[in-house]
Amino acid sequence: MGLFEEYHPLKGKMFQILRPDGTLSPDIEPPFSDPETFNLYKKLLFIRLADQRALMLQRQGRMGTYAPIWGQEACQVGSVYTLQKGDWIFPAFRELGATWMMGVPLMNIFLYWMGNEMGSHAPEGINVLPVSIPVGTHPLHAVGVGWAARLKGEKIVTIAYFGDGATSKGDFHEAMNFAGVFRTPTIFLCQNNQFAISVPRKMQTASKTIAQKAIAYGFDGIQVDGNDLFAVFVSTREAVEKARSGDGPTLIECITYRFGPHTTADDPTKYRTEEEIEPWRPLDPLVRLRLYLKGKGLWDEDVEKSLNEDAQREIDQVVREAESVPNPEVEEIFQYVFEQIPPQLKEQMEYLKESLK
Amino acid sequence: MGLFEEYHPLKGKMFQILRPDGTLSPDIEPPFSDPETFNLYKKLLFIRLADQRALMLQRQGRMGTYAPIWGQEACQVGSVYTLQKGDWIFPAFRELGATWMMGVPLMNIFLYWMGNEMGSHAPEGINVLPVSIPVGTHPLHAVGVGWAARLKGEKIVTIAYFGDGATSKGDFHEAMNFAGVFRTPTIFLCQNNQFAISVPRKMQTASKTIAQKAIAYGFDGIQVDGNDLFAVFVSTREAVEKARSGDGPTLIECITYRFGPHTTADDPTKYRTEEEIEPWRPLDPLVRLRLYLKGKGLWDEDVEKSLNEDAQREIDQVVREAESVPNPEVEEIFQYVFEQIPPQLKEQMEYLKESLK
Amino acid sequence: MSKLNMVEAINMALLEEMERDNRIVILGEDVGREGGVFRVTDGLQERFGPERVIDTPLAESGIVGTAMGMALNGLRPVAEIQFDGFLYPCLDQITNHIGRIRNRSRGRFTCQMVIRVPYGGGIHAPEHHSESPEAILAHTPGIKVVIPSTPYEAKGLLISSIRDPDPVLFLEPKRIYRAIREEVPEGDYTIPIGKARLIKEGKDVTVIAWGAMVREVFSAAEKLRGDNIDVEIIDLRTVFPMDIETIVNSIRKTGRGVIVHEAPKTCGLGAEIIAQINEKALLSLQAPIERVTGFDIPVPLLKSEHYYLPNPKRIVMAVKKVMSF
Amino acid sequence: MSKLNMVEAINMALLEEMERDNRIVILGEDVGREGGVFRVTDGLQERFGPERVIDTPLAESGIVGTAMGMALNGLRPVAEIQFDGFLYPCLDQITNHIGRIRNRSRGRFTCQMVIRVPYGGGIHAPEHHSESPEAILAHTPGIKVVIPSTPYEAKGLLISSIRDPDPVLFLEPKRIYRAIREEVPEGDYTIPIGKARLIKEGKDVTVIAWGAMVREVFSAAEKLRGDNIDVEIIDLRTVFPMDIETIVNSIRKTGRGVIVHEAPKTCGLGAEIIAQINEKALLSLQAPIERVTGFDIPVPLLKSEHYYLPNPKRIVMAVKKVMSF
Ligand SMILES: Cc1ncc(C[n+]2csc(CCOP(=O)(O)OP(=O)(O)O)c2C)c(N)n1
Ligand SMILES: Cc1ncc(C[n+]2csc(CCOP(=O)(O)OP(=O)(O)O)c2C)c(N)n1
Ligand SMILES: [Mg+2]
Ligand SMILES: [Mg+2]
Repeated sequence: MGLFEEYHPLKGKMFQILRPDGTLSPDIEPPFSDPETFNLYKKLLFIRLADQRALMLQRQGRMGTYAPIWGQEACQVGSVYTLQKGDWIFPAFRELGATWMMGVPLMNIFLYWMGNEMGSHAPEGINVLPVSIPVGTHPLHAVGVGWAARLKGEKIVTIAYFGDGATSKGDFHEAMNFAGVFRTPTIFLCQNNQFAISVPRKMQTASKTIAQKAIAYGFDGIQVDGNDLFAVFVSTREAVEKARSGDGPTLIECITYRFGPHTTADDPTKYRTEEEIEPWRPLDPLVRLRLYLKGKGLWDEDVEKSLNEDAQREIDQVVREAESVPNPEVEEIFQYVFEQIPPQLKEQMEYLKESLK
Repeated sequence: MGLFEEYHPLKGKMFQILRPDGTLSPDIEPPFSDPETFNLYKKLLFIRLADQRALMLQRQGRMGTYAPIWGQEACQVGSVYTLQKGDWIFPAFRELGATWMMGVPLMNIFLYWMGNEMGSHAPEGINVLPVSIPVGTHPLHAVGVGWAARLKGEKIVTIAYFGDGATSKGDFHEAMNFAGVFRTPTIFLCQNNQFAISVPRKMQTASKTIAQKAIAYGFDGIQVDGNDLFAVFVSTREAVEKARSGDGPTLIECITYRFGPHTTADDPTKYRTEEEIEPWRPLDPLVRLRLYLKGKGLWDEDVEKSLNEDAQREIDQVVREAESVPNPEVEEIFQYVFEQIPPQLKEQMEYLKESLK
Repeated sequence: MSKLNMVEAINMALLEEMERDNRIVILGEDVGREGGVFRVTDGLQERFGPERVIDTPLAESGIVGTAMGMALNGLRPVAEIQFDGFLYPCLDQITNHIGRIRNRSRGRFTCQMVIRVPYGGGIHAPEHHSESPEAILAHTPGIKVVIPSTPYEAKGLLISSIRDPDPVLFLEPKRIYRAIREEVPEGDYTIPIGKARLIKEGKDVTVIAWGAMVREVFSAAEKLRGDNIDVEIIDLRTVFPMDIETIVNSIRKTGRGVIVHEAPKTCGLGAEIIAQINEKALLSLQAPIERVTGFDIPVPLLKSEHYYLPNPKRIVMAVKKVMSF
Repeated sequence: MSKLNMVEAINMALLEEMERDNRIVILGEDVGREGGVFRVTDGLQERFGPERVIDTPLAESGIVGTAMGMALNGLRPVAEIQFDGFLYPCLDQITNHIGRIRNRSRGRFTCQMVIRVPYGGGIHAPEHHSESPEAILAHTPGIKVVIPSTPYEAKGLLISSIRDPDPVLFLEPKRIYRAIREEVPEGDYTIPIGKARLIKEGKDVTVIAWGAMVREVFSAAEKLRGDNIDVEIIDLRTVFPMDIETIVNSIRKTGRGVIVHEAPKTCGLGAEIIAQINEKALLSLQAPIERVTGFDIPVPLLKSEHYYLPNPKRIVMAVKKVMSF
């Protein structure tokens, strides 16, 4: 029995490998060697620290509104780690981790959140779309890119990242349905972080799981522990292999929790209490992986401290670079709307330049 | 075990009472007495003849584009027959039968298709919305009306009629999701007539049934034989009772077949062969009910002839009336846009009147 | 009487109207428990309960489409779309149903509802949080479009909108949600829909604006006073139906005009105002009407947003241009 | 060279381009097996197979949203929206993504695609089948909007649109799909996007139209010749970017103008054209520019449609009005 059959959404089981106490579920091998696991832990940590830094920069007025990923690191690292060169991802707005894992420099990511569109220009060859603010709209693009790949005979896969709230949108439905009909190599990766701003998961939809929504479109869905790096990786790998071999899309519901505010503009005390958060704390993806690595003798406070220092140094450097990028010239806002600036726009640009004198 | 449990969509069973040969499924009682059945047959027949007449009038240039319901009569009669005064229906554009069953005069219906908006003014107290052309958009209104009823403490139900194609639309998804979350007293009645214009059902979605789409929203779905008046009635009655007692929405997939063209503007030979249609002919809802009534000694060719003549006479009269309605005055197109005509519109109206002199 | 900002004034209007009329319900994303991302509906769920102040799933077409259904069945929904950029998913329901159901049914079904939308730029927000869709809405038959420019105005116009028998799009200039405080009386008062407000008389040039731009015009007028240019300021208030009379009367008097809006220039509301002036007061014109507007580009992110937004400097330039024509 | 109608000309353009460039795919409702409800894509699925001429599920946002994805990955999709009234569900994808992805990514991702839409009234169709959304599209940054008025024009403009590096909305005046036949050469030719067509020179008055209205203007001009009024006719061809130069030059010459469009008057494209003339040629105007347009109401059903649509009689009236001002 394949993974998706074993964890058919109506069976009510969540796929988990690494248990909260840092031990493994019985009869399941970890997908990574110890050095590889350690290496991935480093990435989780780096992402967490970069995320914290972004929050701090925002608080200091050095960055615009920012959407922190605190708690969702494993969803992003575990899923992107299954990809190959040439694959594509389609982030929503809470995907610093996934974006960076794909190879977009942190400097780009920070630049974007500082309010400079140039940050969204991913390096050539790295197929990461810019942040997509309108909730639930970008999975269609992931389907379209995957579909084009099929038509061209490219063996790539696409992952669309979105939240529990996004599943309520009409565009999510249309994307899922097209993916099912045209068997596109698309992974719908839902980070169910229990909230859409203030609206809790259970008020978002009456379906017991988000995974079972896949049944409406005739393809596989699975609920996995999104704070378990191993489970996210293994289930995504399965979906990616399936997609790459032409067997169509998969919906993966990662159960996770947003520890931080929705964005830096949000005050979560308006809609949730500390007590509600408490049970989630021990499920923290980093905590859990630390326990696992500690059990292997690969982690202790000293290791953590030195990883921390390395990461902070790297992040310091990125912040310096991002902050030294000069503000955009006025031409820039006109220059990329079309391949060539049409006469009206040119006129408007000239007028604006004049007015700035 | 309740009906919806017994026919859970993933069990792959279609609910049927009246078999194609006119006999009943074992162990199921017919829901109607013989006189009642006969009476309902009369309604099916009247609808079929009215539908044919509309087609003919269109061919003669006496009516605009028309969407025939030929083959779908049982879906509409069986479902509306479960309703009470105060309930609402939300037709798409292929619901002459449901609309008339609710008590909207055929004269209104013909007037509308002749291109006069006044036909869409249902009599007071009859809660039938006008034809809704944009596919899949009106189930939201059915949900909203039902939701308002809940909030007001009214015990009414709403039925939204739509096709297999409509299930692909984002608005269908949003309607289903809202209905699930707010447990609105809404029946989603899908007439799966195997086509959305030229696109066959199997290309519309990869899910095996449409009924199973309900799983994505946490409420019941059921697939029923839409050409079986009894099955449509019984399943809708179940859903209506459930809705009326506050237990939320149901999706009913009626398996049926559109024997006619999509609309009078359509040429179905472009996309389907006679051979494809053939197997559906014996499943015709009228044919089947005739066999049943014949078995009871209630139907023969003479009965049919006389029913036919009565109906045609009534329809003749309706056509005469509809055709004697004078064409709308110019004011009419401005008068109903707002409760009071705003100055701009008044100016435009005066100008138009001037130009018509 | 207390000095309120616009958020508080709108909140007061909602609260008072909901007490007066129990058919009114509020629905939208985060409007309940959270009290709205701008706190416009703060406290209302506590007061009226979750059946009248409803947190919905994240689906804008669903919000306005079900709200229309509620209106069909006699409720008076006030739907909130969280930000202007998320109005686009509703345009189908608004254009094809909400604005048409009265006409389609020849008056049998009507749709008394309000859609509130915080709109416009200037808050350093992410993409899609700074849009000005008023011209698109004005081009859409069957809906009214109202835009307040101060707290007092907001309360009176919202009450009128809620009581209006037709669907009203109520666009709230989020940039000045908290920027202006003024006296806002408790209790009932209405401001008629379809009437512009002549804020300041002046003899030299008419400047027309709405929403957050009115304040920019004020600053510009201050500056222009130093140059001895006497500006007449009109706050349009209602985008549709437009108060053409007030505009034309003013232009007949001053002979010169400037229109200020944040939306892209091409096919913005400014064009319609000019067309109306062309039609009704061409011979009064001493100079071409100037438009000070956003550009035909997406509103830039925060580092470049200042390039985009009309500001007093550009308004002064335009006024001087029409004065020296 | 054969005489073709517009349906055949568009079909020919699609066929030739698809042969030339195998990145082009067609997708939409009923475009494949059925060949389109207007037969515009007739025979193309037979020729190119169901992977290049694709029948999609019934979901307009899905069609344009996945088409955008295809374009991101190097295909050149030509999406069809079956009727104008069903463009509204796509406006979110068009406004918030398709028109923005180049700008948002500072050129890293682009979106070379065409969205074809049969548009406009006059075919006695049901509700939502007679809409003219060009002004809304012109107000939307990042997209081009093209409208042909004859078969020859349709072929050349569609080829240009398909080859254009930016997203193009291609609105096809369905009313004249089969009403005009003219010589349409086989093989490659393009008509530049952004250039209007001066169809007929005249000295008295400029009449500007596009799509199906061009033919109405012709009839009117015929009639006006009898009154010794010499009409200059401009076919706008591209709604955005608009060829303001051609318009302004003509108005400078004639001093009078009439604009004709089917869309509702308020905030229609006519307003923008007037605003441009106001800005660039006010002093040349001998009379207010007149607009002959649809009204601010839903397009009526067939019994009343004739009230709505601009016709030669109304155009003649308007021309006479500007001539006698
Ligand atoms: C279409 C749309 N509507 C509303 C918003 C405002 N908004 C931003 S994020 C958000 C909640 C999203 O919830 P979810 O999809 O669960 O993602 P999460 O924020 O939890 O990562 C909302 C309502 C938006 N960006 N887009
Ligand atoms: C939003 C929208 N897109 C396209 C159309 C054109 N159209 C009219 S009916 C139809 C097919 C509808 O199929 P289905 O929902 O199965 O209903 P049926 O016609 O079979 O009753 C299409 C594509 C439309 N009316 N609305
Ligand atoms: Mg969430
Ligand atoms: Mg169908």
